[in-house]
Amino acid sequence: MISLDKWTERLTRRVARGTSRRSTLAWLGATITGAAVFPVLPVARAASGSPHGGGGGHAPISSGNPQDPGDQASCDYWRYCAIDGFLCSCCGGSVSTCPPGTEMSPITWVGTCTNPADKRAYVISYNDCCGVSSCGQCLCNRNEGDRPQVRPQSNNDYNWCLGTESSIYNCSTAVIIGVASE
Amino acid sequence: MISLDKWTERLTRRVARGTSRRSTLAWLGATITGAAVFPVLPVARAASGSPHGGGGGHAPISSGNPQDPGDQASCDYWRYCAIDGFLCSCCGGSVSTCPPGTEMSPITWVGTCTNPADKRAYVISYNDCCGVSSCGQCLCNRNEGDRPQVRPQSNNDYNWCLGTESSIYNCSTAVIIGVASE
Amino acid sequence: MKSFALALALLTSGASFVGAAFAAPTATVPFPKALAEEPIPMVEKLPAQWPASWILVHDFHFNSILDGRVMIIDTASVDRPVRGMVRAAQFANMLASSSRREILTSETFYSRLTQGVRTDVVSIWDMVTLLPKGEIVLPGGKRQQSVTYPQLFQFTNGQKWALVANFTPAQSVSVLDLDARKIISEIDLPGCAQLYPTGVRGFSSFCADGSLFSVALGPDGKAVTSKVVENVHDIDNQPMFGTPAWQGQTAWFVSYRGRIQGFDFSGEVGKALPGAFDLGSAEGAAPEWRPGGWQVIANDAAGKLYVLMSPNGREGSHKDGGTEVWVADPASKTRTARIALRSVALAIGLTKDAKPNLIVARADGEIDVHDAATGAFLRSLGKAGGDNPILITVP
Amino acid sequence: MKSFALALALLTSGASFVGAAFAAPTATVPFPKALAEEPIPMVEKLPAQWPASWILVHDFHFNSILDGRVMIIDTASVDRPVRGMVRAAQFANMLASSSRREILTSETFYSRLTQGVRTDVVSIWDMVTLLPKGEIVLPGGKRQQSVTYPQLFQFTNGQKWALVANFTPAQSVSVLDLDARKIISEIDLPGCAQLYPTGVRGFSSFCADGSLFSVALGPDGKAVTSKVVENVHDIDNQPMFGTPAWQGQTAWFVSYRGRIQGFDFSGEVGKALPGAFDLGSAEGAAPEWRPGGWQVIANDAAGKLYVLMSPNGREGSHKDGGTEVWVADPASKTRTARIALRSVALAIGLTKDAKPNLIVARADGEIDVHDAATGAFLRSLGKAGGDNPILITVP
Repeated sequence: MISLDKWTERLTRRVARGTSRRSTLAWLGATITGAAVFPVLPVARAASGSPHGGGGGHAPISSGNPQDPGDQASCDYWRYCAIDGFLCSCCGGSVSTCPPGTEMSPITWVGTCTNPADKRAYVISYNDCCGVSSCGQCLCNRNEGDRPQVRPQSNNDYNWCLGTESSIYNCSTAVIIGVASE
Repeated sequence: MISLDKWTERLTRRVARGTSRRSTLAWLGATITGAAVFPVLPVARAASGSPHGGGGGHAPISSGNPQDPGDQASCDYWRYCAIDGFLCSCCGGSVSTCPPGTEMSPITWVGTCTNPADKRAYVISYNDCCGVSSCGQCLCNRNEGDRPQVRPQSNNDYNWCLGTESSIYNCSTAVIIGVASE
Repeated sequence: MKSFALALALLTSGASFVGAAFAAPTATVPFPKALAEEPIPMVEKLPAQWPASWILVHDFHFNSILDGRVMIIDTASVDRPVRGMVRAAQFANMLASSSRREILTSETFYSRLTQGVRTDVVSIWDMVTLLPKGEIVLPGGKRQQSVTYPQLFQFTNGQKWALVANFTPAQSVSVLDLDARKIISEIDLPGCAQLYPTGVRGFSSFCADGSLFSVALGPDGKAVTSKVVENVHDIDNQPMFGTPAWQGQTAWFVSYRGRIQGFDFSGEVGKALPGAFDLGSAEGAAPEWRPGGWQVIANDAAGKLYVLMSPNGREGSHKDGGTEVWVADPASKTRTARIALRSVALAIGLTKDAKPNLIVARADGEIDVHDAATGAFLRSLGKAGGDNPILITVP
Repeated sequence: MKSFALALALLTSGASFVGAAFAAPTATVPFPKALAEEPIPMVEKLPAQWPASWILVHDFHFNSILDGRVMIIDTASVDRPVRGMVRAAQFANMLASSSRREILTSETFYSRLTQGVRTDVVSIWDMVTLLPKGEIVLPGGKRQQSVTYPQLFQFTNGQKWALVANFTPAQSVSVLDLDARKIISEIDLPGCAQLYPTGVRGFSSFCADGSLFSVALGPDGKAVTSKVVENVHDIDNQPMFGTPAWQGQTAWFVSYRGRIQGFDFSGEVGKALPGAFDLGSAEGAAPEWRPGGWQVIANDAAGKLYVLMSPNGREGSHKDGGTEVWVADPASKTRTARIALRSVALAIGLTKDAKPNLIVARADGEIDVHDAATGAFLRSLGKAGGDNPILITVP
């Protein structure tokens, strides 16, 4: 059981690199609230419907790890429960890395998605990749836990290419940064 | 019967407005050669096929004049026998005018298309409209009489937004500037 | 250059007579005179007063967000729906003013398209020529960039001023004097978002703690008074879509669960109107009907409310788009009609004429026009709204 | 900003434990350890030496020409075909050099995206990081803008220099020293177009009178000698596609009517090779088979030629795209095979490995991979080439 303090402290440390104190603090605030406001929801089956985009008929991408199941090129993939944008998995990056030539945004917003394999609620950081124009591949929009812009750290409509050299948006990742509880 | 000299002289006069002497001369050169290199061709029926684009299911636009028949929102329309780009008819302009907010290029290339109603061979000037980004409506590409770039005035691959304040391409017109012969 | 052009002329003037030789004889045709030459150059203008059937549709242009556009559309015209387009670059916002005869776009540019020096600008476009009239540069690179919300860029002070939302994520508001072409003040807005013009000169914003924060501005654009009204927004259980339907200075909001709540922004302090009401339920839903889309609530001149509804309402469905439009009367607090759409839609709007039409921007990019009174489908305008039409503005 | 962030943290840190309370117990699940946290930030790099299966596809991006791109694609990977993208703004051209480990794009920018001050630039990108390494500004706003042709931007002098075609419509060539990051000379080219690197240091161009014009450059980039070879190009009756297939410094061109003509650009003066030959006819055409598409001829490492063919060949069909690829042996001057494609295609290319694959960019934007030897379809890479893939480059 990681205490919240320890966890946010580690986050701060990890993110501090290459980011201003200001955005680190904002990100810290975002992280805590982000983790807080999400009731833990099952990944909606309906999420495969066109309203969320369909990945544009992209061939499936598997993690190869039974504990991380599903197609990382599909809007249905468990980590994408609140993603909004092009999947970096289809753009030269991966579910947790940015494509070459881009810069990963240090500040972002955070969702909580349940892993159907281990039933844990993971805190997912939707870091945007910035400095290259719209990737155009695998557009998805899912909004479980998404709230109005009055709660920035819970809203996926902001362009989270903030604190980066360029605010031009290329694609979105879905990085595991912790477990909501153990 | 208009003599070629008279005709090009009139063109020069008309185009001179708002264009540099340099582009006027170029345009004059282009016009003469343009008119020259085109054998008079029937509008190919096959031109309706997807290779030329289909106007994106746009509702038909009629001139209302039986002597100027056909759908001005369709790549099949007789004046478009060598057009390459978005039809201004679908973009807020018309077959012979640019949409508001754009600037019509003074220098362009010229094709010869046969009017199926009066069987005359008209000299068509494909002036581009410039200064606004791609219109996105009614993309067409027909190439009757199109020749390699070694003959600029007979090639529709150049961005003819030349001599305009901005070279950004919005759409293409198909203006009657004369009759190849009477 | 000159010699080149003349060379070409000489090179081919001979050949041109060969070209002429190909021409068909005209004696046999029924049209004695050839079609007239057409003047060059020729550029269209728009009418000084746009007809009531004209709207503006924001194409977010996901495949090139930095090249977003606003399409100007005549909803009465099937064959010429597109009347022009205006640049709306990089998560831009747009304002249209019939009295100023101007369209304003708040935009962001980079010196190398995607990289280099950032410049934020409010661009001012003439509504007749659609040509740029001027711009106001916004220093600091802080203009808020989001999927376009109308309430990030608003008029106040009788359209003499504009308010621009900033987000770095530090939140603030820049106050612009449009005629002086300059920023006259900036107001910090920690923890609050979206701008609802309030009173004669001011605005309100919703805040993260569920309160409403109202600011009154002085003649110099600086804050004179401000007031917080607590607990007007249950963000967890009844979150409201940020974009309301405006009836004068009354704004009608709808929540993710379909509750209608009015706010009065006519005074110096925004106030929640008593008597929120629910749109209710209906058959044919799994699990339930909820508002869904990007611009889900609109109203007609008579004040009737129209809400875009999804039959698959659940947590997270609020941007999925809707298949019906429900009509409600805020006076009687009752639902008066249901309008079935032809396809999933993301945004709705209503023309302001006496016999209003319901304009529907579909998820597939098509624009449909319905009779607002009967709900009957009238016409499709095809892809006149561009690739991703997400907002409808009726000027 | 600081106070805001901390405020939020305080505001909700209590609530976060409520959030935790929702979490499912983990004692019952088969995975004792949770998935590990992943490092932030993390950005991919490309291998120093790209595999032979990697290509570059130019997405012309018609719906936003000012935002064109080059997609980097692994043709061996079905699940991860896209490896990255590089900016190619406004009728851009692209060069890739394995020896320089650089991608070069010649681009045009405006200070307000569509309007304002124009800047032409050659941008230099690192092939491993895809980050910009530098740029060379091209003054005068004369860089030629066309639907992308490879021969408008070429290397010479052992890839130490680049040649940029200019068109205003005055035609000229700018010679760039890539390491010194500067323009070293400009050569007028009245009446001639497209650049074919010639000899050690120089280029040739085809001219409007059907001749070939060759220029040899000195160490300073200035023209030393030039030579005109007359009547190598029958523009009216056998016009050649401007983009040839390169076998070393031999360029194989195909005409609109399917005649193959080789040119030797290894010496100081470009020369037409004797023995042009026709691809011949075949059944199933109406009216006849002709080359059709944007990049219609390519070759494999063994020197076999591949030509994209349309069954609806006629005047004006040369950009309509093709449904078959015909294979020809320039040595025996015979057609050796016909490969049926799955859909109309606009561009073809071949990987350079021993067992080459035929890469096909379809008019609908899909990228197909065929076995070049058997013609068999191997795999689809979906829309990896973006909206409008029109050129395939095998580095």
